[in-house]
Amino acid sequence: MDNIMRTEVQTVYSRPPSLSQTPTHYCPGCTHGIAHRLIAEVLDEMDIREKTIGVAPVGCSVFAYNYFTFDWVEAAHGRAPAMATGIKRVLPDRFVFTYQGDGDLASIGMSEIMHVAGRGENITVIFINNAIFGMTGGQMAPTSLPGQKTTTSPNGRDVETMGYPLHMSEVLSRMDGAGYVVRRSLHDPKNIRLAKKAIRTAFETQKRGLGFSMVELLSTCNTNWGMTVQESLTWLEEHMIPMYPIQDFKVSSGLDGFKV
Amino acid sequence: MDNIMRTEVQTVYSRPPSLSQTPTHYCPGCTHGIAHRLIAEVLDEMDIREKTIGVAPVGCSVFAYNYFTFDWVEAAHGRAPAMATGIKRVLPDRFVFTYQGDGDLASIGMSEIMHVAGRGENITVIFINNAIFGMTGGQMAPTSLPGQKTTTSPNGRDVETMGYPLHMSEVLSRMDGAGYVVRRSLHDPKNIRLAKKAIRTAFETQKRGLGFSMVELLSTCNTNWGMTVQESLTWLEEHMIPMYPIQDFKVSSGLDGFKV
Amino acid sequence: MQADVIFAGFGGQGVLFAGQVLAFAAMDAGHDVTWMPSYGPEMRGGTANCTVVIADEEIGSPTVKHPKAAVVMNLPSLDKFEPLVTPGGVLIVNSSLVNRDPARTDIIWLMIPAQEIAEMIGPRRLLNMVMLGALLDKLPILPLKDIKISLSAHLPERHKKLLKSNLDALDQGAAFSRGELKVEKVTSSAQEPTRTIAPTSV
Amino acid sequence: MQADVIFAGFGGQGVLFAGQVLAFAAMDAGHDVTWMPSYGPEMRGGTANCTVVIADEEIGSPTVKHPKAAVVMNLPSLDKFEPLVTPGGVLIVNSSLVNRDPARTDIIWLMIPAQEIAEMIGPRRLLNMVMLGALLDKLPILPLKDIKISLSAHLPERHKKLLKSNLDALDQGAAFSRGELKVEKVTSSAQEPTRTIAPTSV
Amino acid sequence: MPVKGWIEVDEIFCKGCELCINECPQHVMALDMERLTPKGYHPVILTKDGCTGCGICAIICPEAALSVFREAPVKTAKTATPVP
Amino acid sequence: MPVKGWIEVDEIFCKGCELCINECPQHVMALDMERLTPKGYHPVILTKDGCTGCGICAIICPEAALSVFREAPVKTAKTATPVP
Amino acid sequence: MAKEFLEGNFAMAEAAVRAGVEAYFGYPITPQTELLEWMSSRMPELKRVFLQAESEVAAINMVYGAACTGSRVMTSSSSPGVSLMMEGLSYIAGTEVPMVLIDVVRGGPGLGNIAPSQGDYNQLVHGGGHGDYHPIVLAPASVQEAIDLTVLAFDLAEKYRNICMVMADGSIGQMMEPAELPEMRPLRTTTPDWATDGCLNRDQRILTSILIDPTLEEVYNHKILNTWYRIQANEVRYKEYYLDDAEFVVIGFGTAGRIALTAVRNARAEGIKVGLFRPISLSPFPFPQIEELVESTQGILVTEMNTGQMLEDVKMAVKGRVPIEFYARLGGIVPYPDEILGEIRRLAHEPRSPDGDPRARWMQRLKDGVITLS
Amino acid sequence: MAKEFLEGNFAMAEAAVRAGVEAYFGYPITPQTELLEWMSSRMPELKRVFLQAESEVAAINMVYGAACTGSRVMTSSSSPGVSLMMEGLSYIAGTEVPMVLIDVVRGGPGLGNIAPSQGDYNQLVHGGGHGDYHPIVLAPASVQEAIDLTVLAFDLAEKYRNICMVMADGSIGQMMEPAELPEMRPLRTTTPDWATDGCLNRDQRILTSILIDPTLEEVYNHKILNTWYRIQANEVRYKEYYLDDAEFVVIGFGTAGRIALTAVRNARAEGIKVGLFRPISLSPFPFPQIEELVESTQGILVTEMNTGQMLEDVKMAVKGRVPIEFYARLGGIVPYPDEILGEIRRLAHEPRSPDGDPRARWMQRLKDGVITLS
Ligand SMILES: Cc1ncc(C[n+]2csc(CCOP(=O)(O)OP(=O)(O)O)c2C)c(N)n1
Ligand SMILES: Cc1ncc(C[n+]2csc(CCOP(=O)(O)OP(=O)(O)O)c2C)c(N)n1
Ligand code: SF4
Ligand code: SF4
Ligand code: SF4
Ligand code: SF4
Ligand code: SF4
Ligand code: SF4
Ligand SMILES: [Mg+2]
Ligand SMILES: [Mg+2]
Repeated sequence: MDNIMRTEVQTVYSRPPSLSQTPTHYCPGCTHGIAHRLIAEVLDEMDIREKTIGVAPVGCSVFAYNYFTFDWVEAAHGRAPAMATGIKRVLPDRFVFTYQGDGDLASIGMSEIMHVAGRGENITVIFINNAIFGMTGGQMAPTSLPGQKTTTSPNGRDVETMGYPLHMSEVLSRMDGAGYVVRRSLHDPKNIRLAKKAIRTAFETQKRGLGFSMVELLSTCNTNWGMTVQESLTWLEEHMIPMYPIQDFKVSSGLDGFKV
Repeated sequence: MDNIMRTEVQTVYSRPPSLSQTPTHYCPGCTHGIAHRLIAEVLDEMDIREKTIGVAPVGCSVFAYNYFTFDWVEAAHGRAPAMATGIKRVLPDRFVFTYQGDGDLASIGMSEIMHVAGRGENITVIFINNAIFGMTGGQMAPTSLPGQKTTTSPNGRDVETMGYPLHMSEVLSRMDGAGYVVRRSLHDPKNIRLAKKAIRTAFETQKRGLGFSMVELLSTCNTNWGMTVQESLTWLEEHMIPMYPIQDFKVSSGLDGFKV
Repeated sequence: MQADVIFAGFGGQGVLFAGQVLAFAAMDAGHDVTWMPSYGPEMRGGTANCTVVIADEEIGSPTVKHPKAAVVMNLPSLDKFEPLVTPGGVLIVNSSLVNRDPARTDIIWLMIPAQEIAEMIGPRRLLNMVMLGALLDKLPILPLKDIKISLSAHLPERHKKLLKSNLDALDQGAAFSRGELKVEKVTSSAQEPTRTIAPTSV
Repeated sequence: MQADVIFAGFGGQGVLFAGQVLAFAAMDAGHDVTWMPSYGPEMRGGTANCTVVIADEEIGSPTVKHPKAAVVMNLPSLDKFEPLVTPGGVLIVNSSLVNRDPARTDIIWLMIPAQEIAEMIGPRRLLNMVMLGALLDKLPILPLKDIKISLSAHLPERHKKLLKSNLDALDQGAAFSRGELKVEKVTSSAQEPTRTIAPTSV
Repeated sequence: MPVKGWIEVDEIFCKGCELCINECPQHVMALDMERLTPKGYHPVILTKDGCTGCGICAIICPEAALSVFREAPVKTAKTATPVP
Repeated sequence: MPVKGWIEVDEIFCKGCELCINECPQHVMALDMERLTPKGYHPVILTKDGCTGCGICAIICPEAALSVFREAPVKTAKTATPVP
Repeated sequence: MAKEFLEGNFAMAEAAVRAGVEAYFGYPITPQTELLEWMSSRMPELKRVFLQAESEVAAINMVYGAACTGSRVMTSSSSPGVSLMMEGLSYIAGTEVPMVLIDVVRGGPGLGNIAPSQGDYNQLVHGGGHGDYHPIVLAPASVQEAIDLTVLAFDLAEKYRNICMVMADGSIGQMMEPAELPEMRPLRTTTPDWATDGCLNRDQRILTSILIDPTLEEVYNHKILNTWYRIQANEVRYKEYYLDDAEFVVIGFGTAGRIALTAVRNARAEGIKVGLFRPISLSPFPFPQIEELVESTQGILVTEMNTGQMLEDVKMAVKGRVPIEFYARLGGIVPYPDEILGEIRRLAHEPRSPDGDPRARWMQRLKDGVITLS
Repeated sequence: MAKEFLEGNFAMAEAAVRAGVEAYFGYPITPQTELLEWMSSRMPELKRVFLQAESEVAAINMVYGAACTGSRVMTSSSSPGVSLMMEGLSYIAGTEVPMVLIDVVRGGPGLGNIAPSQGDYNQLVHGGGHGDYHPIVLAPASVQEAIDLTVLAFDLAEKYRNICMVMADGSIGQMMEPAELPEMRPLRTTTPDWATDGCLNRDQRILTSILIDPTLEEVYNHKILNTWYRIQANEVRYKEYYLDDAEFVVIGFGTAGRIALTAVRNARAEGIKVGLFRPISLSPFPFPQIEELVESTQGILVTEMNTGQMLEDVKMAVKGRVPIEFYARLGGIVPYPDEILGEIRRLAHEPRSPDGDPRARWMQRLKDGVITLS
């Protein structure tokens, strides 16, 4: 038997069409970029790029809209969920998502995020928790860890006077309007794969009209954490995950049987 | 044996000194007044009237300050927790409490209440949940029940479009800064007694520096519910309690052994 | 024509609606008309009043300091508005709740036990129509029948079953004013506000 | 005396600090002085510059369009500021990252391989002091020794161990300017920005 | 032997809401339809004997309009505390 | 028989963050210290044979700077999908 | 449509509905709650969007989002609630998306009270949010005008891609008058070419208020300033009464203006040749028209329900060329025509000077007891 | 104290500390973050209160609460953050509690950018929150002035129980200059007689902004207006340069003003008799001083880093009696002295008229390419 094996070139990965040709402004190694890529991949796989409207936050990802090829609006700091509500209510058949940092979502935007969850607003939220205000140069966020040094907690976050880390996924998943609320991490390929599945499921939640969906993504900020890129991944894994466990907090029964 | 029993007049109840001599403006039978009375009784029993500063909300209880004999400030709608924070931080040895309705606390004031809880701000919150915006004439509150008719949900609250009732005690008790979070009701003497004990415990929490304390009080609004006073008590018992169970959601271990 | 009437009393006495009925009728009769409410500073059980201005040209002010007529349903309103009615004007007083006669001599006034008359016809809250009927007798800005037609047209659906008694109340008020109806004032002294008003909202 | 100098380059090249050192020294020498930063619109790795104005009366504008001198650390800054230096002024160019000579003939300019000189002394980031040294040679607004005293006084505590090399860098820059130091330019072509700047914050 | 109790109603405060009436375990309270408070409400009164001074009416009164007293054997007398 | 794979680096995007280098299971990646991208970074390159086209580098790349290809037996060839 | 007897709040709500508003987001506040309440039943009935937002901050940002899709969209509130919208309004101005805001103004500052006031003039017309931008502000003086201006507000907002506000003092919101509602317009069928509604068959669109490069922000500022000049040129609105032979002019807007009308008539009856100029567009303000008035006028009386916020604009137009006097009621008090009549008499009969500060003179009269407030 | 080389943001923070500020509440925003960051380490060190609030809305209401206790208290922010404080500021004005706000202004509207601007003039000076009230607004033009005015702000706020703001354009916040910090003042030892700090041994006190009875609200409005007149009479601040023999006057505040100073000097060097008038208190605005200037002036050039917001106030003072020209850079751009020098030359040498709209002329010059922006 002549065993000649014919081969062919396969594309294992190429830049998804939902990403634009603009290089990001993120610091090298910042995992914001990974989150962007995953969103783009999911929208392309679902073939909903042309039906999607993104809502950018104020934070390092303020220019997120430059890095995608679909429609975006840019919200006031913390108000992306309200803006998304306005869009989704008038265009219920579009996919509307917000992309928000922890300062944006958990500090100034607390009210808006709580209420979209409470109302079961049929939008998706991608929540980048990097335990810091990245854009403004490293101030304490509500998600900063106890003892974490930031420019506004120069001696480390003292929970007695500066408050305790907020667990947004835990809290939001308690709202009756929540359809899908999970936490994932971006610090290694395995977790990135899981993060992508979660984003896919979140958009599926929206597609099925199951209410509020959110994927919290643990993310790094090597610049403001004052670390190398590699150190920041390790710090995330060793310090953030124990505080913010990777977990499914709410999965609507309407997703039963959905597999990514 | 000559059994002559001498008797003496005992005062079982009299108006507590912390209440002023001003009649309230509340509708007859409104349970706001009961909450006022309980606060006054507790402050007098603890003998802290002269060390207490109340923060009034915008809502039917906007004039609460007229009905007490200690210092009060009047906050912007929903911002009482922030104002209380400002006061407590500069006067940490005073007792500072807010008195807030459900519109004030759970609608517009969501962010402020979440963050004082998250920070473990050492203040006490008396939260009057009457499932409606009383003062402005009966609009839907975040706490209105599914199907409840209000002037902005004329066909009854449709949870799909108007959102789900918010369970503030449940949510706030999840914040790490919470020292004491319980729900009580004002619809009958037994529950009123329990409510008073809870208020006493909440102020004890503050006294001991155990962080954020809140007593949610289920309350009636016969006027805007469109009921008689008696009907409103029944409605509370039959409809609100199943949705908002009377329960202790968080009791700090620092209160172990504290008995009222 | 230019006429301005203030209706004043406790919230819940139908003060505002009485003014609206007059305004409706004026509009239906082709006049320009404004209706402007005003609430006292008290939080509840407080006073409320409304001013109705009727004219044949574009109305300027919807408020007047010195109205042609005042319809007052309680003592504070009498105290407040008696001095303000223009000389020659009309003052209708709900004697069921007011123990004193007006002191003015340069105006036409009427003490009418509106509550008792109302209770003869039906629920006490018809008192506002009784007083309106009396007003129109003393100040015939519009024929009573026009008022009745407008009332029939504008009475909210859910109150339609009370239409007949409302019309009766208008008639009886007018009749009392004409001296055709004698009524004993039965309720004693104190003023009894109604109790359905929520706090002023801020 | 009135002198104004612009320091420009990529963020991270020590542009802002070089200006501050000059400003410190001017202040210590009893002059009035302003230091005003400006950041390019790029989010990171972008340009930054600062303007130092030194004078003996209350300084008006902390910005100047046409500075007496410019110290440029990369090509975009050369492109931008070469045309702006006042005639007779001074332009110091970091030849380590810039491949072309200035074209102006009415100013004094110097191409200095500041990066290579810095690396002779210590870390590459001393290049800002090298260039400052050269500037002060070409435009002697202040004696180099005053600059050194001020640098010693104002260098942040955590950098004190680098004081000596900073002083050396100043000297070597001046020496190069005086033609006393010959250095081979080794780094090739492309510009290499530093990478430590977070996005512009909004 | 039932304890003898009684109440005092401060008519400045009472709004005749009837909450106390409905809760009184002895059913000895009612509105006084003959009288009006300065604010125009019918105030509550004790309509018959039998008040035990249990204080329940005061516990529910939203206006703190009620004071409650009772006659009690001297040996158990404590300093009056306003705690129902 | 190991699959033969390779990557393409789009130097417009690569920032030389080294995330891919650290994750590559075959340890075949490194920064090219000889070259700078237009933005001034050293780009990543394949430094030796052994790339399996596993795509892990692309999964972690924050800049979507990498395309990954592999040579595979024809019978298993699918339409190329950009899903790692 | 026949005239109906309508309350202002209701009338503005229904006017917006008939003008084709597709989405309403708002939060209850007296004295505009009836507007929101009417929307809560009316909009769902028409399968349009009504949402009671959790706050005014959320409401304005929901409006912002919906406006970005090219939908006709509005909110309404009263003074404290409007203050909470300032950041959102500045963003909207920075993005050039059209929207309508109705402010039913009440007594302030702070929580103040719920009685009618014109105390938000400066906030709406001059200040408000951060940065350079100019909303259109229309001030109705009757229920009919409230209807007409509400409809107009949508048209102007869309024509200029600008914020358009209706400033209704509390009386306009709560009074009733015969008025005619417009026909129901058909809903918008096209989408503007800037709207972010999903990029089906077209390129990406972005709506943002960031221009991180100041040179671009400067260009944007020039652009919206030019729009503002176009608006100034085309959209000034006002109403004149008895001005033909007037020696004196009263200037007032909204309720203060219509009350002044009665005073003017009464003064005419006394033989005083006085007219009324009532600005309808407060922004753009009728500067040229008032400048022109100055030519033929011996004195101006400005009357407002605030401490003289529009007075400043009148002074700007008058440039000290004729005497101005000022009269105001504050904090929720609506003046009577008699009070204004008294001021007209004073203006006509007492010595006048174009110098000095009309507001200071008014305060002095108050202090001296020349004016007694009732 | 000796002069140190200080950054504006830092200097204002430390000046507040030395003026005895007891509590700081704020939220990060560029370009004022360094101020907050300094407070975050400095205040706890001194056992005073620093709290990073969750938002500007929370920050201003924390300030409100702390101010009610009679404490010296402040916040700081930049444009969008200041917009979020408008409701709170109106409440504070309605309660007459003193507090200090520093606004380090950036390019707007909306998110805009982070470069220096003066676009919040109207918001701070004229509009802002709802209702009738007047904050004091001080505009430093140097780091030293930023220090001095910060200290003064606390004193004025307390003297008049009024809001006092420091409006520092972004350049003032970020530039460095030699400046002298004041000595550390001892902290307040007494409590004002209106403070709600617990009623130990005294009667109850209430601090509120509600006056539900309009007649009382009217009285309150009169009261704070009278305070405002006292402030106007006593607290006008400005600086004059080369005005003695000036035929022309440049008017500009903050950074625009100091840049103009260089232009003025250069123009003098060319023989143009020009001076500079730099308002320091923007509110109260130096109206009388500018009115007086008009007497001796042939022309005025107003220069700002906004679209002419202060220009309106200058026009108000000038009343059309001398020609005014206008020049501005917008959206985060700081002008060069040369640009202003060019405008001074034009003013001195070209035909002038007191009529027309200076801003429109400036826009026309831009359109015509007479002005080229660099
Ligand atoms: C109203 C307002 N307040 C403050 C800011 C300043 N600001 C911009 S981004 C930011 C925090 C960003 O942190 P986060 O949301 O965690 O995003 P990251 O940069 O970490 O991704 C702040 C405070 C602003 N732009 N607007
Ligand atoms: C900023 C602002 N928005 C809205 C209002 C109007 N308002 C006053 S009270 C209130 C709701 C009150 O409801 P709740 O807090 O439940 O108190 P209740 O009257 O039911 O006791 C509203 C919306 C306001 N005063 N300020
Ligand atoms: S500052 Fe932090 S979050 Fe922002 S781009 Fe850099 S690494 Fe990422
Ligand atoms: S409206 Fe409702 S909450 Fe308000 S006083 Fe009346 S019953 Fe109580
Ligand atoms: S509960 Fe109190 S207010 Fe109500 S009727 Fe009884 S005594 Fe009067
Ligand atoms: S004390 Fe007890 S028994 Fe007496 S009236 Fe009150 S509830 Fe009734
Ligand atoms: S992960 Fe991406 S950006 Fe980073 S070095 Fe690799 S290819 Fe370049
Ligand atoms: S595809 Fe796999 S083996 Fe090849 S370079 Fe990437 S990570 Fe390494
Ligand atoms: Mg973050
Ligand atoms: Mg409520």
